[in-house]
Amino acid sequence: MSDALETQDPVTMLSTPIRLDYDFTAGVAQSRSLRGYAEGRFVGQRCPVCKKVYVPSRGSCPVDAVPTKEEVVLPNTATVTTFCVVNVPFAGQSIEIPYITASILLDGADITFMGLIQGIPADEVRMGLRVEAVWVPKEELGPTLASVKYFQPTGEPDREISTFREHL
Amino acid sequence: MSTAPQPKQGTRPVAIVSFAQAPTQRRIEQANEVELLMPVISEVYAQANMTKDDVDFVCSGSTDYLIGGPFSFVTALDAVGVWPPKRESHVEMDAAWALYESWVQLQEGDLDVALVYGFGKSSLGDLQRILALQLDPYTMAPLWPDQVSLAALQAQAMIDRGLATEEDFAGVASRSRRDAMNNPNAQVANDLDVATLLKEEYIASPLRRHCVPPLSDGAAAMILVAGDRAFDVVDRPAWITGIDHRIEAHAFGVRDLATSPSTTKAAHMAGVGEGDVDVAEIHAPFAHQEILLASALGLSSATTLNPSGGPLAANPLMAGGLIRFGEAANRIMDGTASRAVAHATSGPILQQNLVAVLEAAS
Amino acid sequence: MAEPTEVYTSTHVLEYPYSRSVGPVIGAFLTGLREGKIVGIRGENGRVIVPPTEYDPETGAETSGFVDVGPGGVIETWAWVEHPRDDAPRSTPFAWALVRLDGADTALLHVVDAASKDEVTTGARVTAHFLDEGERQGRIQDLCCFQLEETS
Amino acid sequence: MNQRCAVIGIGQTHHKAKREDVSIAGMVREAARAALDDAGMDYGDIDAVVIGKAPDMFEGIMMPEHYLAGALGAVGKPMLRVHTAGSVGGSTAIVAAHLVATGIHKRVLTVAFEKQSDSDAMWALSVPQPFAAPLLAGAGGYFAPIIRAYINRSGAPNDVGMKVAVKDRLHALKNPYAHLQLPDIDLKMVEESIMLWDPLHYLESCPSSDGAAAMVIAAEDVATAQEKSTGRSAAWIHGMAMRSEPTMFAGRNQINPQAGRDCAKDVFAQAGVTNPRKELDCAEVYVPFSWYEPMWLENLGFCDEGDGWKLTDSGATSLDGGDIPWNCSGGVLSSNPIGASGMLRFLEAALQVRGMAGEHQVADASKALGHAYGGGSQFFAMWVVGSDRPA
Repeated sequence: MSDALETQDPVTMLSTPIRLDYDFTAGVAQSRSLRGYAEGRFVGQRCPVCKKVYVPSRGSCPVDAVPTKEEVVLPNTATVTTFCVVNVPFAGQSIEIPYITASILLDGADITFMGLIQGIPADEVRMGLRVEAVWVPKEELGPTLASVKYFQPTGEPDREISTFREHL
Repeated sequence: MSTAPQPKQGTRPVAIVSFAQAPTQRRIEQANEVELLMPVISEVYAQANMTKDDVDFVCSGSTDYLIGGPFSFVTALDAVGVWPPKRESHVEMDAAWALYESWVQLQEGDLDVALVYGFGKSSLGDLQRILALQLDPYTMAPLWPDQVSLAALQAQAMIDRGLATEEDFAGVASRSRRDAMNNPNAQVANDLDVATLLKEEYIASPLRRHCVPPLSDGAAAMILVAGDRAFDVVDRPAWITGIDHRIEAHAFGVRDLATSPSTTKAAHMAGVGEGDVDVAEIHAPFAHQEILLASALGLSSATTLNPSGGPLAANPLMAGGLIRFGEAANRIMDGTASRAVAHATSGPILQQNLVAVLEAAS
Repeated sequence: MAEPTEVYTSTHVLEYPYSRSVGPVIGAFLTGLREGKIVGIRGENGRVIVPPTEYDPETGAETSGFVDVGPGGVIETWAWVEHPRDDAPRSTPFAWALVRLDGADTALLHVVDAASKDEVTTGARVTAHFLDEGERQGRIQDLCCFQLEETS
Repeated sequence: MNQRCAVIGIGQTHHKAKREDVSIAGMVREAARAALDDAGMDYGDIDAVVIGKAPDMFEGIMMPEHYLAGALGAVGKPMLRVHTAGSVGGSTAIVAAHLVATGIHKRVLTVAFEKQSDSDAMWALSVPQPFAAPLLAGAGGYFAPIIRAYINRSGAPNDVGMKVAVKDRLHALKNPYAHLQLPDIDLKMVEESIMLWDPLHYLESCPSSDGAAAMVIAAEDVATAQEKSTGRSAAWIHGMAMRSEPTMFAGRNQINPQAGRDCAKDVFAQAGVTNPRKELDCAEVYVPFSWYEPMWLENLGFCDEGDGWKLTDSGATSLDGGDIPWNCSGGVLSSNPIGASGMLRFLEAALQVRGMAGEHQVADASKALGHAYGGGSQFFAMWVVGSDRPA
């Protein structure tokens, strides 16, 4: 028999750090879309079947499962369709809490994406708020949505919620 | 008028009616997962003269660790267009098991058509390191054993048992690569004899470079149809007349590595030995495993093994097993075989094995 | 429509410091290693399983009764690595091996230290070689390798 | 379903923030062993094993079914591993049940687990991916804006979510397996907890748990025989359904997803349920954030669109006097071993109709819904179980 269990200080935990290195590729279609960010503009893609404009786009229409090759340059202006005040610290966070993340519907786009709202007190952010993108300085632009620093209010009147009910 | 043969398992005959795969490459940089899958899925629809609206059930096989992020199967769904909402499922296994889950679903009788697909890119990460994470996390994975060395343990056990020689391994590789010259989707195709191959150096003895599968990026898709409707799609559907899968113990030191009891059991359940086998597509990533598996499957020398070139010619992880089913089905559909065996494996050194018999209607 | 001049690629690191609770059975094995010995457990039919698990690996039945095994054993199968990978347990040529320790009924995956491939054979006797006491932490690496026994 | 089948064995672990006393296999076996004991069976009686869990990165084991094959007595048997994001526990049970309903197997063991304390759940889910949008807010940050839109659209008072949070934690006090045990829980406690993702307070969010769930699903003849030999009744499966839709597309209704509505319609049609609020005795529904109770009440057809919050507000979903108690076990808000959370919903529904739910039993429950969802509210799995054999 073994006396392994009779020790005063049995091993109960095991540390097994794991590191894996990857070399990603964005693929052709997504790279086209990402290049827009590197150039400081939003480039959406239109589905040839349903005609909806996707931004950001991974290169396909999720409904029709076809490549979205037609590019559409979209403006910097957008509407906040809904939002959340984030007050939770988590790993990898780069912004001071609390902050506002919002569903951003670019003018001319048919889907929203999450964006950061600044330049307005948290308790004044509202559904329907009109905002515009503020990009990082030109020398910091890259092929990533992180090229958009944040969105700030334009001062235009809010959009009626009923006009964007289809878009959260 | 042909009638669908009665399957050994289940009650409803199910057939493979179309199959497509992306030409396998070492690194497909031009396409993300969705771009890799979209043309393949379009092609299986085109072959079957169907659209996504004809599909009643969708099932895929993939693993998050190849891409290094959670939920890779979720974004891949953009290549399928599951709208209006569909019955859909995913196995974190080779897509051959997605085929199995689809076959089970089709037994229910209230749905007739399933789309199965799998995808995997080995080029994004260090595959040897990634696959070490399949091992027992307490006593094996911390040593980071690579899968070539683990496979070599099995090959050595075969040699010690007198079941095969290094010349035999080279023979499998030589034949596979020569056959691959007729396969436009293969990645490694050449005409090198055994003597030439035996001059290569060992990666982990007794395995030389030619005994080891290439690193591959790839994807494959397939359509299954239940019942006589399959005859409306294709003249010679590849009927799944028997299918079964089994798993073995995980610890290598518990198993007899020179045998594959899970394959033998699955083959028995699938009825492999109940008739002549014209063609077998065997998911043997390492050369010695073809010899081991052909024996475990109970195949005779009359069976043509891996006419596609097999995994030694192209080995996209998570799609590789499904491709064996597709290649075997193609031999039925094109009339060169009337009874074929398809085999898929999952896990370290053949831990889990799936076997099916595919037949043409008589 | 302009085709892109480039496809964007990017490196990506997936890294977590996993910290695993091991439970009483694997815990006993790791505790044993820290003390410079190897512990197995009895499974169904009394056979001794190494490394020990809470279950008989072939039937799922509960296991019970720790047993000291080794430090000697026999190579059941092996694979010589002439050019070790960066993450291999040894930086010089070595063999991976399944070693059945004296008193055990199953084999353990580990490495065999040898000067050359010619020295390693199936059936060869080996002995466990541990890190020095102060370096052992209760992990599989505490058993740093197996060494071939001198043959007379 | 081609053949009748039933749940005859149920097991789960005590769910905790960190199970420091077991290995992963040890933890999973606790649930499996309990389910087998309940069924009057051993590993050797089982024909096949179906296992599910959420992303492999939680534990850092790729395709852990291989490592767990021996632990679950699967050697020599078929073993399947399902992964459908948060709905996986439900999907896994359904895949297992199909193996029996189609007559392929007679006795299937199905298991789901998560031991996320081995890593850190938040980390494993928030791996920043190259080229993806920068991650701003975690899981709550994804769902909170949708909840805000629901509140706006339905005109619900702001405290409905907090009422769900209190109700489910009161239920959890009656369930010894539940992770969160908050004897002093009340509206004030929820309101005073930190507002993590406005409009969601800390106590309106699910915890992160280690835990496992298991069931034995058997064919009719086996179930009948085991009912006799164990003296414990079976939970008969009256319907099961799965539906998926894409994560993001133009015009997607994220508040009331079509896939959820279609899935509910399908499962209720199979079970012959035309009015779920009236005809079901209780429901175990995947509610990881409080407001998903009123949202799913509408999505699943327990009431008209816009009225879900009224049911919650009126106490209809409470075990204490409600006519359609939801999440009597305490729900996901009280225990959340992610990969197992969906199976726990399915399992708790079965416990109820077997009359084995102990202190959180609904009197004379004879028909119940088990529900799971995952991804961006896009994957749905549901079953209806009953104490009677289906027609």
